[in-house]
Amino acid sequence: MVKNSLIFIVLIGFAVLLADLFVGFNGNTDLNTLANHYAVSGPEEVGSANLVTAVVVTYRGLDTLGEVTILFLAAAIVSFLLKVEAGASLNRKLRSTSEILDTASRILVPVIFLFGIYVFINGHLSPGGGFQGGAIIASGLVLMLLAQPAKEVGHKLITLVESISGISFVLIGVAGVLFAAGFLDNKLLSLGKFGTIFSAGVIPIIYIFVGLKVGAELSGIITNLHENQNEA
Amino acid sequence: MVNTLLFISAIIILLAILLTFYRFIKGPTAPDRLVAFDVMTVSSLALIGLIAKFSSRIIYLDVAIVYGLLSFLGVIIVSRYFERGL
Amino acid sequence: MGNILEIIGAVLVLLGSVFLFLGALGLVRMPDLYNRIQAGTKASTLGTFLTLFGLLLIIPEWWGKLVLLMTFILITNPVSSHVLARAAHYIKIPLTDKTVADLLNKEETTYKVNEEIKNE
Amino acid sequence: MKIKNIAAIFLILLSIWILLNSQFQIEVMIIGVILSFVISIIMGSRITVFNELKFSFGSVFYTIWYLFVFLAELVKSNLDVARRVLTPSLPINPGIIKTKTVLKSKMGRMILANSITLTPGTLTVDIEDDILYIHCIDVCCEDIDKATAAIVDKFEKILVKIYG
Repeated sequence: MVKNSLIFIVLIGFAVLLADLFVGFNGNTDLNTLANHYAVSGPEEVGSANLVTAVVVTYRGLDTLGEVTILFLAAAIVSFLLKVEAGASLNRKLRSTSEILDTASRILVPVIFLFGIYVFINGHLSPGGGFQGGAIIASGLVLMLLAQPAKEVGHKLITLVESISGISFVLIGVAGVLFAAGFLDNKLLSLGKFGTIFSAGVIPIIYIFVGLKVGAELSGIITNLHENQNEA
Repeated sequence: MVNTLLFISAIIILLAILLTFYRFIKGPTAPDRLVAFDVMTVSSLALIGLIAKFSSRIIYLDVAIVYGLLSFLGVIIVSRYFERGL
Repeated sequence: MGNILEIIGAVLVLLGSVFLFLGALGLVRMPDLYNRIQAGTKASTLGTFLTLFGLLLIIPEWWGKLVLLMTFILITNPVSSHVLARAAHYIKIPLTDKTVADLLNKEETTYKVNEEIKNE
Repeated sequence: MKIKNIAAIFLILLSIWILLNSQFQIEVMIIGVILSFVISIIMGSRITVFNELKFSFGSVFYTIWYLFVFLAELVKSNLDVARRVLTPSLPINPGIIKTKTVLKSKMGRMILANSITLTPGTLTVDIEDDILYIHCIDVCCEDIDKATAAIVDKFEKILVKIYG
């Protein structure tokens, strides 16, 4: 009884806290000068329907390159620390998966991959983008490993995708120096019609590479962690 | 008329989520909490749909899809952890 | 015509939310884990399904994503509750005292060595 | 044999792409076709569940018929649970029982198990080859044949025509 009333008190406390936040919230409707600049001139200069994407890929494109590099370093360090000897496979005793989960995962994994790709291809039109799409692709890989723990995942394919997309990202940036106004410049391709899938210059292409790279890096981390859970 | 009905439904769903929260805190075992979490997230999907209607933005449905995907994965990961299948 | 559809949709949404509420009530009232899973899964599946279907009638332009979401819930929700029930039975979460039969033999489903999984 | 599998995955992915975008511009379609093709080629060797599918006029008809049966059972099951939850004395009589299925294909068994989970008072706890262990809120009979007749048969007789 004491426990029940305690639970109720905690619940009511939560409600009071959240209600206070809710009542006290009045959204800041005026933009400051910087935000105003992006909001007004962003669509014309960049041609992206999603302003956040315009800031992330064009105005702050170098930062994105840095973030991808940090993620790459993290993946490289994880795979360095958790190095598996060649030929050593899993020697844990696992409970087998139920047949239903196995079948369901086989149907769902390609669907999740497709959805991840949808998220980063439409990064300049709708919420999401390279990082989110990459994370969704990696979660599809998690489902695959959950259903079939003993399956081998191709490290070579992951590394290949990762390197190619990283190099292409930098090459597009360099092409911006050669053929347009500067490194990672957006006007390398024409801006296209606002709001369609082929618009916003090179943003979709950069986001495809960012998404593939992030997905490959996270998948690499997950497979490395998975293969190193040997029973001591 | 329509909006009033939708608003009432949103409040009922909120009450339902509050009830599942009770089970979530009380337990008594970890799988009980996991069931509560599962029901809570699936109810939130309906709530996200209603919020998308209120603010008439279809992009919230993308959020709902990702949320449903993550809750499905979360429940399966934790259950596989319980039965030592991870 | 559109107006009637909207009202039917709103009533469906309301019905769905009532089912969600009943499911949550079942989650609180049922005596053991397995009965809670039963009440929770069925009610949350149908409740969310009806709510999204009602929205589909109110805003027909959103059909694509709503249909996708409904199919997704119909496939994943029973799978996740099955996996959870299987795990719970394996780690011997007790059934309620009212239980009349338990024919699932626990000794049959012991650990399987990975080699067996590999030769699928 | 293999082409049928890849074609099925391709069609499913393409229809999901159309549902996601819900617009029929030519560029979107081209991207969708390319993407679905690449994914279905890459994943085709892993996913073999569609090999057992039978494409025919009859299977389409039975799929629609199955959906109707299933939705009716879903509504019935919710009313049943609601009645039990709202009764103050909580009339339940739970237990785990065995049933048997004749379905051979993995896909058919998954749909059967999911349908059982979503219908009145039953929840699939475990599956071993053709034995399904089912948790019932209201145990009707502990005998395996009677339980099969009560729970499994109404779905199985339709599914057997689609998946064999």
